[in-house]
Amino acid sequence: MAAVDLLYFAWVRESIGIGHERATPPAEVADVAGLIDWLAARGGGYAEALADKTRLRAAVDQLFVPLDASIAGAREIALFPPVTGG
Amino acid sequence: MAAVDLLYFAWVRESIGIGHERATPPAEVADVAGLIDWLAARGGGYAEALADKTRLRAAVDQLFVPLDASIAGAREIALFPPVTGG
Amino acid sequence: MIRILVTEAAIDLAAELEGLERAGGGAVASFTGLVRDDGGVEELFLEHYPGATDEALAKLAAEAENRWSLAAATVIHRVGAMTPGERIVFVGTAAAHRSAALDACAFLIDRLKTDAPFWKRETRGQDARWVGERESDRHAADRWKRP
Amino acid sequence: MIRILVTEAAIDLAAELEGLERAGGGAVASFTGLVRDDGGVEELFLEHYPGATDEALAKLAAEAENRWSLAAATVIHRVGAMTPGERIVFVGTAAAHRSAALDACAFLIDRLKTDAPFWKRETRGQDARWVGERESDRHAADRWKRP
Repeated sequence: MAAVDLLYFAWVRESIGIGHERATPPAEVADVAGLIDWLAARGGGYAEALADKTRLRAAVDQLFVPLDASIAGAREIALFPPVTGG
Repeated sequence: MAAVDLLYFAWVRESIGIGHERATPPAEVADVAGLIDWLAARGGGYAEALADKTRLRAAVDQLFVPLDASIAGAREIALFPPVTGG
Repeated sequence: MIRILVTEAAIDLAAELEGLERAGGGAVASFTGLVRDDGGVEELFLEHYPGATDEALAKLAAEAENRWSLAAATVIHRVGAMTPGERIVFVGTAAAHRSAALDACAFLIDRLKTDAPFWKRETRGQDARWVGERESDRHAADRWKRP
Repeated sequence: MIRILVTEAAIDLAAELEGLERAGGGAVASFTGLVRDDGGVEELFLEHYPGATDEALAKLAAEAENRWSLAAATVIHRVGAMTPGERIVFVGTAAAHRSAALDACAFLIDRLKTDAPFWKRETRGQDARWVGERESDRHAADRWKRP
């Protein structure tokens, strides 16, 4: 697939060490969960932040989606913990 | 019974023409409904204001009561339309 | 901390809310009722039962404070003559949790409508008329009754 | 009339409420959330998802406006660093009927808690920790789902 903007928030951002990067996932990465596994395989802060998917939420092109949502054609994917505003 | 303070509010007050008076109902007037009938029998604004009991509410010694509440020992009885504050 | 006020003076919203915020609950809810124009109303006159009003409002506030463990509750009702746009009534609550503050606020305004001795008279030109009871207000108040 | 604001500046409660009052509904409800001390919190930091926050709040406000026929809805959320006692969030609604204003206000704050991309980090001394999801918030948001 094409290059995509990846955004990280809260402790996901802190563990990974950056809030934004561009990446080009391999074609076999089809959904958000697959993207998470692909990023976690980088090890280090990625592995630490992304090990437990039950603690993660995602947005594709700024819409909240479940982790089995397709990322085909996505321009921006955000990974973060459950929201705690208000 | 002893003399009692009678208070009237809103259109009950306007029809009767006064907001406060002291009166001594006869012994056979036992409840609020009886008091209303006794006052209505005075005619004029009293009759006009007090003819339809479904439009009236009452308080005895500043507590809202149904019209069949006793007035024995009451010091202050108020007659008024349903409240419309807020 | 309960604050009850029946007054002819304008309601100072900012001051009242800051008082509630200082109570330390973390969650503050408020309701403000304003005089409506409603087909050309020029004046709204609020009559009340002076001896009984404060007590009726204090009783409602105490019930709310108790039922929702409030940090603070404020109920203010204007009396006398007002014009459209003015604040008639203010209810504010402070609590540790938002649902307590919100529910208690709704309870207070719903019950005030049926339990506190106030009467409204609207004046449109030469026509002055007393506002009638609203069935919907009784239903709103009833939903707070507990089994 | 919908007003959405995500800001590092303090929330001016009086100005916001006056704006809602001018919308002409007659009934104005508000909810304010404050930073709580909660066992020695010195700083609360609010992070958000800049591209998505405004839209998430505007979507909720439009849903509320539509569902309750609101005259106005305002949602303001602070971001950045705050200290206990400061206002984090303000939700205000104006409507012709009090139940619409009150219900829409409760809806907005309940749904904001689960649907808007904000994250809280509390600092106590040397210890900074991200606040965890609250199960009760999900239940509160769920009650607004319609069949």
